Amino acid sequence: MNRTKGAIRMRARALIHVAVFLSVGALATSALAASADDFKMALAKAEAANKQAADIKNQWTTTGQAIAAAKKAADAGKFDEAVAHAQQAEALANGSVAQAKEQEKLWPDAVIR
Amino acid sequence: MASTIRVRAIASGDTTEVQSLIQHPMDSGFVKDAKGEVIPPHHIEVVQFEHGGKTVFTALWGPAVSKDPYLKFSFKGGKKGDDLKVSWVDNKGASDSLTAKIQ
Amino acid sequence: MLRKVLFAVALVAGTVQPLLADNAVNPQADFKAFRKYFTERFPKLPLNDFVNGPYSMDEGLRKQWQAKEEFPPYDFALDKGKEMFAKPFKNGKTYADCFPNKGIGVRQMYPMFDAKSGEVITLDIAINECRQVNGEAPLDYLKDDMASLTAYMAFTSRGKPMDIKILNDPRALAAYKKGEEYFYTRRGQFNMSCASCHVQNPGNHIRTEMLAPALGIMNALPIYRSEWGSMGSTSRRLTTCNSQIRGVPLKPEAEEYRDVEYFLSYMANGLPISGPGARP
Amino acid sequence: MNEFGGVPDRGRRIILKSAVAGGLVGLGFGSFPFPAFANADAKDWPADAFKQKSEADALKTLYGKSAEASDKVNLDAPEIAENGAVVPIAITSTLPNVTGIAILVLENPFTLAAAYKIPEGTQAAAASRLKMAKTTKVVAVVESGGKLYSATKEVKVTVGGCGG
Repeated sequence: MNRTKGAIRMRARALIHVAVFLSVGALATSALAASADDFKMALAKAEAANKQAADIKNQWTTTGQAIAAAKKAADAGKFDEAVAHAQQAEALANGSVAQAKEQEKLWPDAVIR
Repeated sequence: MASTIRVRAIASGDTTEVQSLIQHPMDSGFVKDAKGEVIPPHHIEVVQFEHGGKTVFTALWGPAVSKDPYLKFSFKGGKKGDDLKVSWVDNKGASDSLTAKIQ
Repeated sequence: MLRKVLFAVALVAGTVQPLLADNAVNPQADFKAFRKYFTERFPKLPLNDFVNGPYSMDEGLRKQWQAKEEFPPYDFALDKGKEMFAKPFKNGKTYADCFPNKGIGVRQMYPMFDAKSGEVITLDIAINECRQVNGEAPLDYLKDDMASLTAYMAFTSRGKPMDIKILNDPRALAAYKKGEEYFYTRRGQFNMSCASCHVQNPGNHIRTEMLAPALGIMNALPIYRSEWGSMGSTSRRLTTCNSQIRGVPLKPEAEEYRDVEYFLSYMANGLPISGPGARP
Repeated sequence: MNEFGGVPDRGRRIILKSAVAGGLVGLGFGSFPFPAFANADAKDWPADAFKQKSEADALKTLYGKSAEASDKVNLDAPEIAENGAVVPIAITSTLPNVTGIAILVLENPFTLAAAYKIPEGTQAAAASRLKMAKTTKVVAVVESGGKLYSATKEVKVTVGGCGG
């Protein structure tokens, strides 16, 4: 009865993903090696954005994971990688904040009337 | 402490239907814990049911039997009020037993 | 039969008087639309069957569930809950002293709006308040003990129609509205709301799991999941829902969770308590 | 010698036996100097049979023979398991003189899941719940009149029961 095979199609937030890939890609091709200071700055930005998401109770789990990966890479002295992860985390956190703001207006459209 | 064994034995006509549930982790030995370490196998090996001085059912279980294992079987004989004894032993030597009344 | 149930439900819903100042909050109208949506989407499903979640949606799953219900694996949790419920606190009092009808057959009244605190009180919160009043440490909302206790209390309430009151109190209506907002708001990296799964896709698979309809979804809680191999509380279910869509869960029994439980339980008014439920 | 002909692991068995004996005293068995019947005994467990990784080897170790398909063995298993951790399986048979039932889950790390000894007077039927790692053939084997008969069914497992 009523069994449909299709799984739910996730409506991927294409823009955010593009942004994430661009930032990671840009760094990978960058010839200049990142320093510990670069990492600290990138991390501070990511954490600030994630704090904003926390304040509106809309953090994504992947943001925290990217921050953890950034710290781990920095601990191993891999600052290029660390900065890339931190930038990814910032993009994810910004995405979650944007999502919450957008949803404030959009959620009533989904209500069963 | 409460028994690890639950048993329901119901006589109907000349047959007694037995259902049991035993509280046991039945760890397969293939699952890792939160730290990524393999949880060693820990499972019941033998379950025995006795009625009127006779073994009426013996189950031999490997690690593929589910957690808190369930069992159902039926035997001829057994009246309301008779004793049905259930006992089990696991691969670490732990054991438990219970005598239940047939309903 | 269906009409009778609907009529009874309408009576329950009749206790609500929408806040006149704000026409946007109208639980009665929401209730009607919600019920209409699900009964039209699943016209052959008896109304009382919605509370059985995925087992109401698929014959193969239903058969496995029925086989397990012959001697459900949650029997041990249920007995533990019964024991906990009866065991006196250090001061000699028991849970029975904290609840209407001595705590037996009361699951359908929760969550309830507490006019004193102005907040929604779930059964789990009421249990911990009872403990604290009697000088006991609260139980962890995510752990087995809480789930066992609520499982027993739900078990004594099986079959009773959900009976949630939205008081004519602006704070109650605000909590209801916040619950509705939480339910329909998309979140997590997957950008999904509770409704994405449980309104738009009940009966469909997400990865390997069959989604339950939102109508009556709270009536089965707490639930024993085969996946967990144990009984899990409402908090455990809600927090895992969040992490599954890659959202950081809120604190157990956070205001938003209590409000969404209030909203969903009100939508299920008249449907029977089926908890403790079993789920894949 | 256990009746399945499996060769038990001696050293291990002695440890288990003493542990079991200790357990019995703990359960107050001391008040029955002449117990009417013994409790479940780990020495009955066919350790080797439970180590086998194929249907043929498991049956050979357990019963010393192989099975032939029979429509008198009825295996009730779901087509799609709701969760591989708990799959209800029921076996019944109309064969006469049934002395044993075994359940094999072919894709599990070890093939043999459970074996049941059916004494005279007990029906040729057993229901239980099993773990399955992935989509697998399940084989029900019934020992009747000294021969083995089997029924096979595929169970689709989408959520494996061994991943934790």
